Amino acid sequence: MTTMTYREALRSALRDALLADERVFLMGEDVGRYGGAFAVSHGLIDEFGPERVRDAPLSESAFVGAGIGAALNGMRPIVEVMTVNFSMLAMDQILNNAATLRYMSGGQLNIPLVVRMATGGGRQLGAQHSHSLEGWYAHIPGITVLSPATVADARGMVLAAIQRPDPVFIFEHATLYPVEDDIDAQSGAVEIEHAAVRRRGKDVTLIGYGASLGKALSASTELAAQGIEADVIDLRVLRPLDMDTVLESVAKTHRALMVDEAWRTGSLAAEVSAQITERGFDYLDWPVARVCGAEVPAPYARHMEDASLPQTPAIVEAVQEMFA
Amino acid sequence: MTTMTYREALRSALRDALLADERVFLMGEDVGRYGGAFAVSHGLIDEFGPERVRDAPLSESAFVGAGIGAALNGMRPIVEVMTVNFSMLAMDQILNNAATLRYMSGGQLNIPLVVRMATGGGRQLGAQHSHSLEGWYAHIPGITVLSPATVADARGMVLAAIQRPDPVFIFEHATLYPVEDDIDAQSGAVEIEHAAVRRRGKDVTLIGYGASLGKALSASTELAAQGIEADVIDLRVLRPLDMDTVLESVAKTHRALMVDEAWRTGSLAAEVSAQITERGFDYLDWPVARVCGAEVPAPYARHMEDASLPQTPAIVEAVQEMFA
Amino acid sequence: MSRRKAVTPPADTPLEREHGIALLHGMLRIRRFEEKAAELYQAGKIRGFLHLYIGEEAVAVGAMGALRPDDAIVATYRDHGHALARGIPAGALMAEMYGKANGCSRGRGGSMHFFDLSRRFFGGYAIVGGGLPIAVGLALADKMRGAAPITACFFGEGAVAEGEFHESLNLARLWQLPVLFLCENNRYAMGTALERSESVTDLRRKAEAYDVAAETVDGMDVAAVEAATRKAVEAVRSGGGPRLVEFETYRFRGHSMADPELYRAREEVELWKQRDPIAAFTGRLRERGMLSDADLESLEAAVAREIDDAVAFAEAGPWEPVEDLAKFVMSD
Amino acid sequence: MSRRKAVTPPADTPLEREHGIALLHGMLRIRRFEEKAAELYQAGKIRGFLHLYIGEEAVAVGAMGALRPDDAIVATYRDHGHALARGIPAGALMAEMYGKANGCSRGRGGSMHFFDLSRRFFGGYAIVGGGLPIAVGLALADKMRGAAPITACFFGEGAVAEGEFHESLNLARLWQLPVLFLCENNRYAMGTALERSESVTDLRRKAEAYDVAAETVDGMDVAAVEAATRKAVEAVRSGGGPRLVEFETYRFRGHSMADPELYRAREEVELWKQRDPIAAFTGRLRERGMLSDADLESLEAAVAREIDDAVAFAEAGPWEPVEDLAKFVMSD
Ligand SMILES: Cc1ncc(C[n+]2csc(CCOP(=O)(O)OP(=O)(O)O)c2C)c(N)n1
Ligand SMILES: Cc1ncc(C[n+]2csc(CCOP(=O)(O)OP(=O)(O)O)c2C)c(N)n1
Ligand SMILES: [Mg+2]
Ligand SMILES: [Mg+2]
Repeated sequence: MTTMTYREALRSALRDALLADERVFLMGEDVGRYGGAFAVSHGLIDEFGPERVRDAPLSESAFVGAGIGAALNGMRPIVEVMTVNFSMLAMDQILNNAATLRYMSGGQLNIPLVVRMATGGGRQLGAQHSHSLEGWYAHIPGITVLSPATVADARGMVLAAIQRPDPVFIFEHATLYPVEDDIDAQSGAVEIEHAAVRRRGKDVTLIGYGASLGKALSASTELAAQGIEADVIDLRVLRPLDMDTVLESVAKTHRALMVDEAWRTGSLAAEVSAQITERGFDYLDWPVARVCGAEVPAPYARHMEDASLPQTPAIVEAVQEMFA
Repeated sequence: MTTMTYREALRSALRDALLADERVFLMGEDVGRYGGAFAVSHGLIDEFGPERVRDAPLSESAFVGAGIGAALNGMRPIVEVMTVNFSMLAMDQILNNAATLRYMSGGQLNIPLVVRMATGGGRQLGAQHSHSLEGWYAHIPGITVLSPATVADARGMVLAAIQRPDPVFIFEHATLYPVEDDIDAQSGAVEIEHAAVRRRGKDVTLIGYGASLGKALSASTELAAQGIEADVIDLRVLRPLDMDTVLESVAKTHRALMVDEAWRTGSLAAEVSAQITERGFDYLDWPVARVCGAEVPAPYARHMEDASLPQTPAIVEAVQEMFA
Repeated sequence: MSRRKAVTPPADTPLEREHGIALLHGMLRIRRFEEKAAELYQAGKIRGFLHLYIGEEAVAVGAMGALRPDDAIVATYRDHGHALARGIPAGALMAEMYGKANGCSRGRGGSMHFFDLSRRFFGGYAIVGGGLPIAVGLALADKMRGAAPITACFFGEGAVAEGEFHESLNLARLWQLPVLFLCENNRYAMGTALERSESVTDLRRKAEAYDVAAETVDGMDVAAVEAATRKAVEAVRSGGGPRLVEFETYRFRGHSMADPELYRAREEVELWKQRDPIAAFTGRLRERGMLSDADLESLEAAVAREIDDAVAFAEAGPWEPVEDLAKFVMSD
Repeated sequence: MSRRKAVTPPADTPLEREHGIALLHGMLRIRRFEEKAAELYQAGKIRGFLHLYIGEEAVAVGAMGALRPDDAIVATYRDHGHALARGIPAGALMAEMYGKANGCSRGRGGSMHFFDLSRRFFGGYAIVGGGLPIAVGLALADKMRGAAPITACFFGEGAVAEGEFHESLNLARLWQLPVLFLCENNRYAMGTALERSESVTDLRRKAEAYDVAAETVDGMDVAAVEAATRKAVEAVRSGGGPRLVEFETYRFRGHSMADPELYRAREEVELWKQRDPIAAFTGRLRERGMLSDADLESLEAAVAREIDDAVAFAEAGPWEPVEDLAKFVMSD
């Protein structure tokens, strides 16, 4: 076991992928000479050269599309879109090409493409740089959507994604990059089919992913002090959702709450809530609760942004209400 | 009262808006000389000239952005994006500019912009031309999202939207354009705050919007023949949702089902379901049901596309199950 | 007819009889195939959007003739001509338009989305401009592997206004990728004339902004198309980076079957029809004594048989079982 | 320093003393304001992203001097210079970066999103290229009303690769709109040098592809910037359609406060610093006998006071009440 940051875990996985397979290459804005906007690919250009760690111009649509094309033609591109905020410029390529070509071609084509991007708010970057739009991606058939919340998943999910024959989108919450944890530096791909229970309890099911997992966990600690034991579930895979794991927990706890940084209306939390009710109505002693982002463009000021994002006290309060 | 198609109702509203206010102009691909891809603006260029019925090049991002800019600077643009499928190319302008500028500027700017687009499947146009993505739009704070399902709303919603100080997005289901109905040709703006109960019943609440309203209504007729009386609600306004009207109905019926053409995971139907459960848990005798689009890129073949979209029999069946 | 630009005069390649007949045959196949498709559309056998290529046949036939089987092709929603010229059997295409399981995309694509991986036909793209980045990526893969194939990317002049054109041409030249951009300038994007969609209508000037060599060719002359494309293909294949060829052409029919054609004068269409690429090339072959009435008859007969067979193949094809609706969303 | 292109030689406008001092004052305000901002960032008073304009002051000051109060301005996330040069009070800007309610965007925007409608400052845009279509629309409104104002749109050379650059320039020229595109070519987009982002690095050739007249100006020479902008503004205002001016400049600091600057040599930075626009212009005024030591001291003192006042204004400013979180999402 070694200690690594989430950032380093990603980097080690990218490096291993580049070492293991000649067809793998990285492409994106500033992945090379700059070292990556979040320093994830720092140093890789020196080791693998500018062909395989390929700086792209500010042309999101073209380089994401080029990733799709290269994947169609035998390569294994790992494209970095820097942040989800800029991925709107590539949304046409993602929605209309990456997600459809296999289907539209009657199964002839396939696209072993990995797209990574940072997501989320909490860094006072304002309304254009703080989106949590992975929920939109989770709506799209034809792609897999991952959200590593731990250092182990950061490494293992990249290694798993690169083996997939179809497009995989990895959302890295920008506040997680500096987080440290112990990890087996040689560990390989992790499974990317299931949610994970990160803490076991019997009274309530807290569901999160990415950075909201941490908030759910810290709420669970506070709740435990009050005698409420929470199951804490890390969704991990946002598409396809592993609702079995969630429902198994709710069958036991009879209460569920999802934490989601995204705007509440139309959030992934809505889907999770709807599915819990559809499949687990009789388990429920209380309606599924959601603690989500406020429905405002992200404000810059610290106190305003804090108020716009789900915070631990709000989670604790919502759970307390269930037991009032 | 005169009889008009949905298409004509839209056209009459556009014409009235152009006549009433010099600041109003239409802009989009083929709105002028071609007469509109769906013939909605047919003839308007002859009456108002190419400056006010302005054909734009294939540049969705630029002309949607230009609509925002013109609205910022005192005009009242009505932009047509032809179909929601192409609006992905303008998503950055919509999400990051139209929806944020008022907020980011601390209330200094406002954007009286109307954007119209066709949406939906059912016309065998395949995976790139059949999206139902209005649910994504309904996720975005800072904009209003409308979905006229009737001839009267087609006209009245355009007239209402043009009076708004903030961006309004109007989604016109492409299968509705030829639908006829009686309408007062002089009727003005309709209110755009509430859902409408389109049929009254006591046993179950069916919720739809746009083209799915028609499917809910035809299901309700079949159900009535079986002795099940449905309240049928037309959401009309997809953002902000009028859940009061929905909950009032569910308080009476104790059962609800939403029909939504969009892919099920992450659909607007998920949000409606989650909110009904959150606010009306104690009303419910049965979990809120959803009849949604299958999670596949839209296939071309008729029988396959039919199977991928919500159809009346599936709605009837889902309701029957609630009473089994 | 609007004023014509100076186009590169056709290289006067000596035309072999056999080759000439093959070119004519290629164009006739497209023409008759589409005439039949239009008929079947009226009859409700084909649905969705149908974009006819009639009038533009010289472009697909001439250009495709200059490409190798291992080159990659990217086309648009107006893809019947490209698919036929590439050698996808007419039956598989007709069946696709019927929505049958024996269609080239198993009925999932329809007219706008023909695919045939075995022929490296990477599909018809229906979002205008959406195929260009894909082509760049296909070429990037070849370049990174040091492989010889190039990628040919067809698109309409309307696509030139899209941001993806700009981004793709820049990327292709910046990375010196083996892509051949083939612009089918039929003067209209739906009802929008080039003059109303571009401030600069000479598209070579666009290409220059990326340092991509470009030329404009008479797209109604199949031999000129072939010669120009061949030259460009050679330059691209030999590592010279991307090139662009613009073909001046015209669609004789509406944009799609729904087009009321309010935006152009009947006279303009008639003038262009006088330059019908098939009639013109037929005349040329005749003049040179390479084509007899009997030759033409037997060509037409062969084409008619091929189309009949294609329709029969489509009619006889099975429907994809509805249970397979979700098949191919992802790999198994 | 990389090879320099031929730039339009500065028009030799006679420089009035008062005006010269005003230009210098304008640049000094930006420099000192940003030095203070960097300090406050380290101190944690300012958060989020902070993109310094240091080294590029001549561009904002020279260009803004050529514009009228009723002209519209569109800027980028690197907008301190533009905002100050436009006359937004330093206090309102500093308070904005503090996130205070007396900030120019009520604390909702931060450093990247300054706004001041009263000065027709339509904001800093943080999606690269995202401001260009907005500028086109602002200008379209003026043109449709027959109004005299023009719109000036600042953007970095990195934005040129984005599709929105292409779409916006075309639209502006196609519709002959009164937009002035002002490209701040500081040679890098984050860590990506222009040579690695454009196949053609002479950006005038890009503009030509839309028939937009363009010139390149030494962006380290405030008088040259002003003269060139004035000429372009006149052309645009008189109905000549859009123009583009490229300013060759350089940022002396990292892209943002987080930049490790791995992508450029320290020597390159040092060479450019020798062309510091403030030092250069100070020297020029001195040479001409227009600036004494005392003048400079009193300028610096005035600027220092202004910055102190700005910080005090920001420090004293109230926090927007959290209950107003949703205020301004929509109009009431
Ligand atoms: C991004 C996008 N916008 C709009 C459309 C609708 N549309 C389909 S074809 C077309 C015109 C394209 O013209 P051009 O590129 O010249 O090709 P042509 O049809 O003439 O072959 C338009 C506007 C689309 N498919 N995609
Ligand atoms: C669409 C988009 N992609 C990426 C980014 C991240 N980013 C912010 S600034 C920048 C570089 C922009 O360079 P340039 O346009 O030259 O402006 P400069 O910073 O040099 O002033 C990048 C890549 C962004 N903000 N928007
Ligand atoms: Mg065309
Ligand atoms: Mg730059």
